[in-house]
Amino acid sequence: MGEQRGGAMRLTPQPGEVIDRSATIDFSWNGRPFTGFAGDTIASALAAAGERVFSRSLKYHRPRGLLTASYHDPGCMVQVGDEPNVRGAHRLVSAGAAVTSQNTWPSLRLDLKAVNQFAAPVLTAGFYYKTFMRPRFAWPLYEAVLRRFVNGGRVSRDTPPSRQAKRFAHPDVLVAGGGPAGMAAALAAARAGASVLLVEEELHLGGHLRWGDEADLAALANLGAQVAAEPRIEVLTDAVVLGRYDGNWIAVLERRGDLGGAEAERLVKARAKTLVVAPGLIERPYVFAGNDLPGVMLSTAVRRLINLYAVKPGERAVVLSANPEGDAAVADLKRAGIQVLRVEDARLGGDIVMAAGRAGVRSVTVADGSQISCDLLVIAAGWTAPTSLLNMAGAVPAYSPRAARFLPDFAGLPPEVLATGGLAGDGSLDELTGHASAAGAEAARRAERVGRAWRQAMPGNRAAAVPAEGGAGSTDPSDDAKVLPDLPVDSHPELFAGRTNGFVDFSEDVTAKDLRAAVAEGFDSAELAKRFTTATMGPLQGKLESVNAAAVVADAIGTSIAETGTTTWRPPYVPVSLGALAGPAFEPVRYSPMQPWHEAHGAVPLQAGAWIRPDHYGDPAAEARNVRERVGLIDVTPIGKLDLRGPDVANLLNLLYVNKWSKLEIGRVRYGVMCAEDGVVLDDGVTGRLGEDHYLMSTTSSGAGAIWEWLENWLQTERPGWVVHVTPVTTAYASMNVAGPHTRTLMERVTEGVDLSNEAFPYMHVRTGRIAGVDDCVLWRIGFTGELSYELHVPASFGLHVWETLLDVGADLGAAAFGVEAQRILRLEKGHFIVGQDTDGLTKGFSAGLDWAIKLDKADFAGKPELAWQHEDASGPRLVGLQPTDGSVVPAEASLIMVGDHIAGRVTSSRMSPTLGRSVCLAQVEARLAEPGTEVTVRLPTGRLITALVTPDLAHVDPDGGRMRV
Amino acid sequence: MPQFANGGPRSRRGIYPARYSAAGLVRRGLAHQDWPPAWRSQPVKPSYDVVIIGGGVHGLAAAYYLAANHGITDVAVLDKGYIGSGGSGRNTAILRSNYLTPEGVRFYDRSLKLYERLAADLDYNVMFSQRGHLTLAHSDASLRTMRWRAEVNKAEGVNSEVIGRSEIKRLAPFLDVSDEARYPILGALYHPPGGIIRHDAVVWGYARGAAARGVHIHQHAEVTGIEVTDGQVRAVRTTQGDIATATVLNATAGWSTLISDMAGVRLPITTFPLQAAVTEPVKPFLSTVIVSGSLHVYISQTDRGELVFGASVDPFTSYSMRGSFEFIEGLAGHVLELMPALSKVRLLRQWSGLCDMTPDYSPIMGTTPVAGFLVDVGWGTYGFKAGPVSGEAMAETIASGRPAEIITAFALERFTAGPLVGEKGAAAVGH
Amino acid sequence: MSDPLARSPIRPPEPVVVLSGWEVSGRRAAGQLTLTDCTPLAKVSLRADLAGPAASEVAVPFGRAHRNADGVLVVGSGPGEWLLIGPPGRARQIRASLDELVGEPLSVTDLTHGRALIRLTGERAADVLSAVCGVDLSDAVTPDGAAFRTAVAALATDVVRDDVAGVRSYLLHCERSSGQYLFDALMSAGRDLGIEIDGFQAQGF
Amino acid sequence: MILLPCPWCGPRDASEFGHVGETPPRPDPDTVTPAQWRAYLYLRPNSRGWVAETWYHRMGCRRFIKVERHTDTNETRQASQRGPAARAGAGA
Repeated sequence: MGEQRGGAMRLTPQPGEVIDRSATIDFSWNGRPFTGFAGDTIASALAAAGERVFSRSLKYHRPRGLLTASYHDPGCMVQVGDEPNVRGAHRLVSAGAAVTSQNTWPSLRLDLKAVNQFAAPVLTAGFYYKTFMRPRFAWPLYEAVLRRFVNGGRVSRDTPPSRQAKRFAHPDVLVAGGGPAGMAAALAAARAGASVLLVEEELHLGGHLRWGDEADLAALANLGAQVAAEPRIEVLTDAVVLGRYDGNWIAVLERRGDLGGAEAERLVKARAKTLVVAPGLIERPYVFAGNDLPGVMLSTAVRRLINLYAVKPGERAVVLSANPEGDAAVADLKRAGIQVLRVEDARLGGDIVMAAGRAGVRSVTVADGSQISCDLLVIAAGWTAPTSLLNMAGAVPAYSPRAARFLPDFAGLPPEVLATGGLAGDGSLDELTGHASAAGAEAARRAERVGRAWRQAMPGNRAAAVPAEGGAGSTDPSDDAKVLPDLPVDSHPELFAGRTNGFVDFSEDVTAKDLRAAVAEGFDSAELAKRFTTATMGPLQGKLESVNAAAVVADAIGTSIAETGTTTWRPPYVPVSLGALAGPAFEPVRYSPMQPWHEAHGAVPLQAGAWIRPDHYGDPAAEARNVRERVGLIDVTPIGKLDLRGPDVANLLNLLYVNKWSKLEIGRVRYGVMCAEDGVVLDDGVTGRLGEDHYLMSTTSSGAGAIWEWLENWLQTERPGWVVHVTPVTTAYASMNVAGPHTRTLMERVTEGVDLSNEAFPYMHVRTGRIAGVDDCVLWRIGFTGELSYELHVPASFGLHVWETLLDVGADLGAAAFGVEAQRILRLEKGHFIVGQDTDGLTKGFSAGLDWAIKLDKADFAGKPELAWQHEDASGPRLVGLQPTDGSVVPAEASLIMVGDHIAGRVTSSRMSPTLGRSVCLAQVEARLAEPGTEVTVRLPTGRLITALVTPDLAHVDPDGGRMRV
Repeated sequence: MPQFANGGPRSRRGIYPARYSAAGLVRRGLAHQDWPPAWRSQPVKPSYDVVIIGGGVHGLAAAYYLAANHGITDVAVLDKGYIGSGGSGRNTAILRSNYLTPEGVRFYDRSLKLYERLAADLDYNVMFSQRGHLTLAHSDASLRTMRWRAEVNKAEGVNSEVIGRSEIKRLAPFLDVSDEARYPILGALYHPPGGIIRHDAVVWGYARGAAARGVHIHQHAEVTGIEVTDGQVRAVRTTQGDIATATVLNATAGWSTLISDMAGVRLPITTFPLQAAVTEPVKPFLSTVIVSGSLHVYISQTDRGELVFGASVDPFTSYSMRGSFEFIEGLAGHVLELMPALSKVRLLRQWSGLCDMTPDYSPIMGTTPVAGFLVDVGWGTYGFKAGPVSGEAMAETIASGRPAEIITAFALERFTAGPLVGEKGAAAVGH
Repeated sequence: MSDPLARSPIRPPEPVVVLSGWEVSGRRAAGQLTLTDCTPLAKVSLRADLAGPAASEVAVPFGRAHRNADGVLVVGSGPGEWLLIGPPGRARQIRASLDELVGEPLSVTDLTHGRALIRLTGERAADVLSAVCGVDLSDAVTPDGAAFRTAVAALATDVVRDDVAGVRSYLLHCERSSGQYLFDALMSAGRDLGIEIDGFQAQGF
Repeated sequence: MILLPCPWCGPRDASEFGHVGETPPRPDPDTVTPAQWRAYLYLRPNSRGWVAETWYHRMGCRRFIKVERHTDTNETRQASQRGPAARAGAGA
């Protein structure tokens, strides 16, 4: 046969071929130009051009060619552009693709590391555990060499970020596998009224029918037409079920074989009411010397190449056949004009002893000892059941010696999972599709029951406002579940490892001999042998090699495959790109209404949880000074705000704050601290009483969400009798703190309906009124900064208007914005602690200096017992003010307080005070060091030791608080 | 204090069935001669001086040091599966000692020191790769915690320092240290002695060393009951027969409360799955261990080229080890937050282990109200790091009858008498 | 001192016009799949005993939404929790009508400025939403008039199926400061389907 | 993603909920001993098998609900009796 268009090995058109001969595609392979047809995979295009070697193996760098000619082919993992580890026998050729081989040095053809094969006797499994350890300091050098042998592609720092959208689906029935059984199951389910998602791993529906004979192709055409005509079926081809997770949560990966990388992959997450598992079977290799040589192929590989891609796999073939599929391969070979020199029929004792050759098969030794020279050895030794999804559903398949493969444990399957097709048994096409139709119909029936129960549980569909005791009824679909008939199981010769030593795991270069040696060393179980030899740990995850490995291990131990079992199938079923897995980043971000102003005025952003806040506008020290000397505005919108209403609010406040709340008058605000049940400081803030049964509570910004839940938790579970409505209003108000000596002057210019005089509106009081023309504003007179200040809570939509107005009318007073950093400085000067910075996960109330607040005479409050005991034994550290003797030194936060070698505390907050012109700190110290005037030693990060004095107050500036009461 | 049979420590030389070496590899390789078993399985004896429940790194190390340091060799190690089938074979094999509290730092530093000489001690290459460990800080708060840890570490003589972006970029060029990141990297705690190790090798090395000294290792022997009378342990019931003993060490993870319940000892532990995943191999590009507490992810690249990813425990308690899809979704998202260029790398396999979480993120070690029933439990997500020192300390505790000094902070009593261990002080995940 | 101007957390694309005191976009979409910032609509929350007198007065169960005589959309947004949505500027009126309810302690809170409100409309609206929302959006499970709170793009969001003239439409109601985030997430989820921004029209409600 | 049968909202993805777990009753703070109180803070049954536990439907109805879950398989079912669920304990 002469040179064919589309490659030397290209055959004349085949009835089932999937290539489009009218469209050629140019790409490069290791820098050389190649041409394929549309529909060609990278491997089929290269094979058509006569290429036989696609990669080098991990340890011995042996040449490797096509073995399965499918996605799972270990022989042709290639690099495409910046994408590593591309499945060359699945990925379609694309115009201009730069395809290169991996793990070759310096080149695929001449690979110097191939010398390793001669060291094979030494490089036995686990050899590295036994050497490279002396001298100890030499290991890093050895390690560097080992890392060179990594068998994988390259990543590039230039790869652009790529995160693909995902979608949720809610099919009644999800069918995993689009072969004849999967198609039949989908049709039956849809005709029973179910919505069906039909997922097929290959590029086309049809499974093995695609490379079958005329009858197969006719059956495929028929099934395909029916599926296409069924509106309730959504078909996903080149898509694969990655896993079946708890709750029948099915992850599906959609691929687009013509594209590369993450761009080509999207996730569908399906809450399937029932799952039908119909993946068919994977053809299993056979272990013998030379079984990894290019030219040794499985029967399905040969049939794919000939029938789908019209590629001639070789010229002169020897075949080992143990099943009808092997016999069919022989027919295909003959039809393709390939000489079949010998068919070894395993059913009649035929066998392959070994294959020989260098860059590919040159000769094969068969059972009778005769040696046949050939360039193609076709293996049809049996099948592996891809039971991954069944294992994930909790059913452990059992080995059947008769079938020479594992079969599903139908009884162990949960009712929402069914299995059919070749995975479930053998039989004629009609028997298989018949079983599948029954499975599909049953799946639809069970799905209908589940769906009905779920719909009935929806509140909109419930009669009563309050769910009945026990809520909606059972969603267990197993009630009167029909049991499916069994499929026949044909007997099949048990062919795993032959009489010579060959590769069990092609990706990991693990031989039968390695496994036997592992067992001899004591690694006498499937899992231990796997871990020791790394068999089944490569990119195929055992799909080709696990059963052969189990067989070899069982033989070495002297037990049976059934007893040994295989290693666990772990998800995902096929590798999935991180880009597809990640999907778009859903990380909510929160902005205050004044954000546009902040951005326009050069605010340096600070991330505080989900909030983006202004850290400062250029000079935090100046911002702080402006507050002390004139008037400043800070955006404090993130402060948590909870609207509390109901007759029991006061009770709730008494229960959750450590201090007393029963006597808070209307129009007053009070500072409060909450502790958890273990006595540890949880949160703090002020709460104001706006009306008889109406309060507004503020929390820390970071604590807003947690405190809301904390309140609900107590109300719903501990005090269900109380009537309190908690409405989160954190962002209903734009909050701003106006602070500084000129504050009142400024506020008087914009406030209507509130007398701002100190007498009418004293410190720690609350009023509501109209600010800058905006009604329903809440004014709190409090002083976190230690200055005269009002905290304004303005209906959020008008926040920007009020903010700009204040700065506008206050310009002559020096009104200027200040950021979080300036506020940190101001509050530190004032000695106000920050929960989570000056306190930590172990700081109980008294350690935070809350002796004045904690009222142990209250009947009950959260954390009371722990605080009572802490009060008794005076345990735990103390929070103190600290003043370095040398005021020019600002100890880094977390600098340690040392007593000799003993750590006796740490600096929790530290800044240079613009007001005092010296450093000011807060610190947690052991109680014995807490006395005012105590001199302590602080160890700076540099190791330098300095001294500091414990101050009489936490406050460094205006300890008596005169400035904020004016 | 219990009495133990068998003589004092024996010299390590001569005990091993076969010394491992390159020369040995060549000799046996060319002679096509198998290595002798690293351990042998024997029938379960009716009684042992010490019964250790759990054939992971903790249990096997305890057995090894009982024999090697104290000459106590009438010891049985029981595992319901194969050795190393629990947390020891499921963790991400990261080692570090940069903890927050002095007691924690001292403890893990001792473990690291033992790990450094383990290959030589055990004549087994455990492939400890001290490639450095980076804990990233994405907020002022976590940066403050990193400084806190660094200061405590330095005070305890452990190499640990807060570094800035340029240094981070130099150590891990694939990291996105720009301001554009959703969670910008503000700095990191750099811990040069940290690294990764071959976890299975540690298990096998200890098993081989213990077996060589006479310890019996019983795999697939599940404990079904513990007999306690008059507040003293008498026997352990297993699927391979009953064992009379006066000393039992609970060195399990995942099932530690179930085992302790058998002895009538309640533990302040809840069990959570901890999941991990590995990618297909790619050529080496990452030489340090990367941890982000805020993003709950840690990343390292093995000598096989695989990226190993870990995270914090699952959001709810469970004994299920089937794993969840949302875990790998979130994981991938966080990995790409840190290293956006990895979007085309494919995740190959995910798995889970079980973690016993305590209220203060610290283990529970030592004696219990039941005489002869000792615990080495509550290891959360950091048990593997502590394997050697825990084995050493529990062996000393068993041999002397008194809790070893280095574990006194981890006593069970702290949950009733207080105080808790300060690791809770900054309850950020860090692995 | 300038007159107060109300602003939505979602920045309006040009052209920007002022409508009943709100800064909104005057943009008009040409296509059939649209996203509209409806934040200017009045939003009032009612909290009461889920089986008390107020509940029977309001007469909309948790999980359902329906328009009352004055054209106010009453949403059963939670157990003992209702959300009332009306035309811009009607908040006081709605509050007044609720304050009339007596016989038990109530919370009536004007959340007009505290929440963002977005409308997603089009035959393929469900395809957009199903990219960011895990709830089954089929007619069998969430028909027109269904109301549910769930995670939309990882954000707690009240979703109301509120078809417009027979065309599938969803109202999405979230806490104000995340409004821009939710809007952007829906825009990117709909990009492949050709989603367009349509400006707010008061009479459109 | 397991599915939790929320008695208020119907079945929902577990990611919408916060797990609170098995919750012991809160002792009387005035008569409690340290041992009893710390048992309430720290000791949980950590049961294996079907457990009745509390979840908070954070993204939905915002109720603390009771659900039964099998801690080996993560199967879930409606709790035999609806709340009030017991409290979360320290820190929530």
